Amino acid sequence: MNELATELTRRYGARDWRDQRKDLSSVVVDALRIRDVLAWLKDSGGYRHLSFASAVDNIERNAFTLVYTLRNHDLGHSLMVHCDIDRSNPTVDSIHLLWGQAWTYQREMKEWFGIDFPGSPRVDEEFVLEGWQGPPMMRRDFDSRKYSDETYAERPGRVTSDPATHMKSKMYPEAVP
Amino acid sequence: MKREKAYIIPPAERATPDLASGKYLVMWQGPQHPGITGNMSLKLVVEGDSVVDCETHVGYLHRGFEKLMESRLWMQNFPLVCRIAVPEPDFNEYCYAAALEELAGVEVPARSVWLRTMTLEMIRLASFLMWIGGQAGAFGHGTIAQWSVTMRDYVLDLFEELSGGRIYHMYIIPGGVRADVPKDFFKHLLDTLTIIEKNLDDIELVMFHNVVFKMRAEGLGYIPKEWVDTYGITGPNARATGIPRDLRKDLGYLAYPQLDFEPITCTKSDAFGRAELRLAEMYQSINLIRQMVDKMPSGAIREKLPNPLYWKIPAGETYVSAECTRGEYGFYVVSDGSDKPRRVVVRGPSYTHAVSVMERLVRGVNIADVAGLMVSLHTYPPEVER
Amino acid sequence: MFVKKVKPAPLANEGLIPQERDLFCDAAPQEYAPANKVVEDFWNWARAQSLWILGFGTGCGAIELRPLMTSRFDMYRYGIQPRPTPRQSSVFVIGGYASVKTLKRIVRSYEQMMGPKFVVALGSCTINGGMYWDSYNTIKRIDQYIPVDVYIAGCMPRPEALLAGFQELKKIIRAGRAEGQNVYAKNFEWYKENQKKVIKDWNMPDYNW
Amino acid sequence: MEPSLLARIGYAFLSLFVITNYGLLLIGSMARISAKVQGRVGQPVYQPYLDIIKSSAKRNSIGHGVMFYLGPVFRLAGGVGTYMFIPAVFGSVMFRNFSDSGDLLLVMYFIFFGQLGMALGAGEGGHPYSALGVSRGLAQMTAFEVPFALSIIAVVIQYKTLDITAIVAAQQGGFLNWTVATNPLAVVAALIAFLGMSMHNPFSVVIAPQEIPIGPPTEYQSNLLGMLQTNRAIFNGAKLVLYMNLFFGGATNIVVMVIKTFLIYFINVFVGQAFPRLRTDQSIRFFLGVPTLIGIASVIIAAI
Repeated sequence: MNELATELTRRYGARDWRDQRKDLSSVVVDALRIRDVLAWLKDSGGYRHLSFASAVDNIERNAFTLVYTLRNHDLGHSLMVHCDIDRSNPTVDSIHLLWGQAWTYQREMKEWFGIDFPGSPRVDEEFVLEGWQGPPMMRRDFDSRKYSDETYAERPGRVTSDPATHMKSKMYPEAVP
Repeated sequence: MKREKAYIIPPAERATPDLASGKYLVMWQGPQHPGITGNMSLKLVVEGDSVVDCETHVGYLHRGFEKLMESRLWMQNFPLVCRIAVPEPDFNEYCYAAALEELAGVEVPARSVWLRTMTLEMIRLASFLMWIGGQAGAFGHGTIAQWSVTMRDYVLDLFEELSGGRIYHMYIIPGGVRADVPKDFFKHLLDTLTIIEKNLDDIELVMFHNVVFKMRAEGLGYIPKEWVDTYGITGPNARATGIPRDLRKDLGYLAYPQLDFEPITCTKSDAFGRAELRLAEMYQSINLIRQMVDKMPSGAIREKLPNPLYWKIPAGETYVSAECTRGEYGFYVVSDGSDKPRRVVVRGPSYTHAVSVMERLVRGVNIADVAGLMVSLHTYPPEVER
Repeated sequence: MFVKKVKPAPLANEGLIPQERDLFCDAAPQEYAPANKVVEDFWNWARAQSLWILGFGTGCGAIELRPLMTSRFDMYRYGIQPRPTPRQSSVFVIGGYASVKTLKRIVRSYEQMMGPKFVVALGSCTINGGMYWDSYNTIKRIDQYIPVDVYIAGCMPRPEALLAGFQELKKIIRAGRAEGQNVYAKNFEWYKENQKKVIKDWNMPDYNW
Repeated sequence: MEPSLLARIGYAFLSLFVITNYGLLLIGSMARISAKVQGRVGQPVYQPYLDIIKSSAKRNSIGHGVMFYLGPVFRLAGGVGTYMFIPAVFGSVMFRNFSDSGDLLLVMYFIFFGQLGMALGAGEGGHPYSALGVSRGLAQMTAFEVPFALSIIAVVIQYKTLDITAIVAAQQGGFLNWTVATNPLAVVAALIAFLGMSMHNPFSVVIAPQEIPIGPPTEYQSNLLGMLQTNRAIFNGAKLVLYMNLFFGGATNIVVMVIKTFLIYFINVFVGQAFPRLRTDQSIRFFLGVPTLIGIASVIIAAI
């Protein structure tokens, strides 16, 4: 694996190579070069299978971390390629020409996070939601419970309690005042 | 890339038919349609009796699991994950539990590993049994469905005996399994396997030696070998093209390295070949379960975990995948060191099969075959939408 | 036959584009008075004995319908059978949680069914949201949007529970208390208001038959 | 002595009533038998009655124009007309219907009249599934017409008459006089066509729930559907009686009629439970293949 790490670093300035398991590693590259990295990994690196592509909302760093998980079935090794993009203006190169299913993931990310992939087919269409008017709901600052309480009528009589205090009161009644 | 671009036709670059010409009919198949798997819909553009273009519409089952998990404790998420893929909850449970154990550095006892493997194989068998009923039903052979779904029910009875749950078992928990096998469980298991094997022989006789089924299934939905990588096809759909790619062998997770089996491949990768391959995998699952019953070690079944209410998992990320009946089932879990997950991504195999591959394969197919093609790809919409 | 002879005001169908509006009906549903006691009892007996389920698996509950209609729990014994088109089916089985996108189809399919029509709601998620109580995409109680006759609690309800629920539905029908169609017609505005509050993009007729 | 016209009309209604109930019970019992094949108990035998009552007891119904309403009416007329000109029981005054005033050609015309009317009505329904089902149904009908017509021609050539009563009369006197013994090829061709005519597997793609739900009757509901169900019973009975008369020596009393028609209808279920369904093009190719050749051979045999 190390020669691949050095190769990636030499070619694309990849950093933070980390071996999670013997068959799983992760690496970070620049968002601008993500498509080149993936294309090289696919055509020359032998990582021809795209397991999934998704994003993580790191709201503290004001960044979306995209993760593309590729698998090299000959080596039996998976590689998670990360890249950080600006949260205020999320735009990444589309990889829908590299993998036939990538456009679906990009559609999903566009709808769930608001990350734009220029040129990706049907990327602006609704994917799983319909008539959604709130913000992209997978962002950390979207409160699902608040939205649900405001939107959907609830049947009276449902109580929701904090598990810790509830179990305390059940198991150690004397401990709870 | 140039070489493989030929196999990737993004929807935008397709030759979209001129709907205004009045030559085509736009027809929705689903969501209210018996010939659709689960709850999704296909927007078909048909000319005469053959499909010209297709758009898949998913999302009717979207519950926002990944969002809900971010607001629940690590252990509170546990009843949630098994609801993602209804016919095979155990793969969700295993992937989630394994990811947690890997992040938290928990070692599970040997017996629980074997019990997990046995559970996964049992649910594989159950799901395949349900699938073969659907495949026969999509071609109008109700008798097979009646038999095989009943056989699946017997497997579900075993699950009920094992875990108390019929559909959602919640048996594989982080740190091991929830309970040890009850008395006489292995005996019941072996008896049921014998019954199912006998029934599978009948099904093979009635279904696979049936000239009408051959006429319908042969040549339907042919997947060339080159698509496997470009479309991310996994599981039986990939093995049917002749590529021996089985995560149980490649990853060697759980107790599979100690078991004796070979990935089953097939040369003709049309609906009929895939059906044959899945039938062979059913026999393989039965064989594996029998092996496991013989080799099942004894000992503890669960590792002591910290108080789940205050269980903080060290920061990190991992991707755990397993070979379910449809292909690579994976969980990508990110922890930021708190008592709640930062992000959980579910990678369902149907994500590829039901959307991209379906849209690509369905063009040129007779309308009457759309349902059969959909089932032969073995798709479950819930894991597309989560 | 009708309860109120006066024709209600035509619906606006604002969701549709103008050239489509006249393609759909603009009349609100009407209440139907039951026939005289003896005839209605006989009809209710027949209705209870032949329940045709609409083949629409709206949620995970659909997974238990398949064992129900196959040879282990054979629901044909009780005169229950699946039917592929809403026009001919009389029972709508809401299989668990309903996301907003599905609710739209549920409402439309329900309105297309011919009365008297009955609704059986499976699972805790149709009763009070179940474990999706804080989800942004699933409704919490289905009876805000369509009238429900029988709830079957559990996640998932077992096939035995489903059979018991259907027997309960039969009791209700025989007693003549399954008047969901009339309830829907009477509180039509209220139901529409609830539906439109949830379904943000209302691009279908206000009442499709 | 010859009964008066009024009496004959009364007899005709009686015999229609009998054949309706018989057809309904036949459908119910066959559903039960196929349930046994599938390892189930199956619906009650009287379930078709309940379904018809339920469908007629619906409170509202949707119309799509005049033709939409006329579709089931034509279908019912086709079924009743088919039955009215066939002698249900040979030699019986009560169950001979109006067989002496109509012949085989009229009966064949009625068999297809119903389906054409249904096609018109279902097309009026405006549902795309109905249109697809209609196109499939008509295509398949034209296909299984060929072997059916050929076998009928063979029978007509053999007995040198178009009068069904005469054909039955010619078959009396033992099994060896039946058409199934004298010209078996015609019977084979006709029975294969019968599978397609009665829309059981493998020729049920017209009303297939999975492939297209559920074909022509997609839009039909409440009392129109009840009419279609009633007609299904009558039409089945009429076709069975026709086959019994043409090929299996007719029946001299009602019990023989019941036994023979039950056995003929059982062939459908027997085949239908063992096969998936064919696509439309495949079934057309099938009907125009071997069955047609068998039919031609039967005609030749009958001619020489």
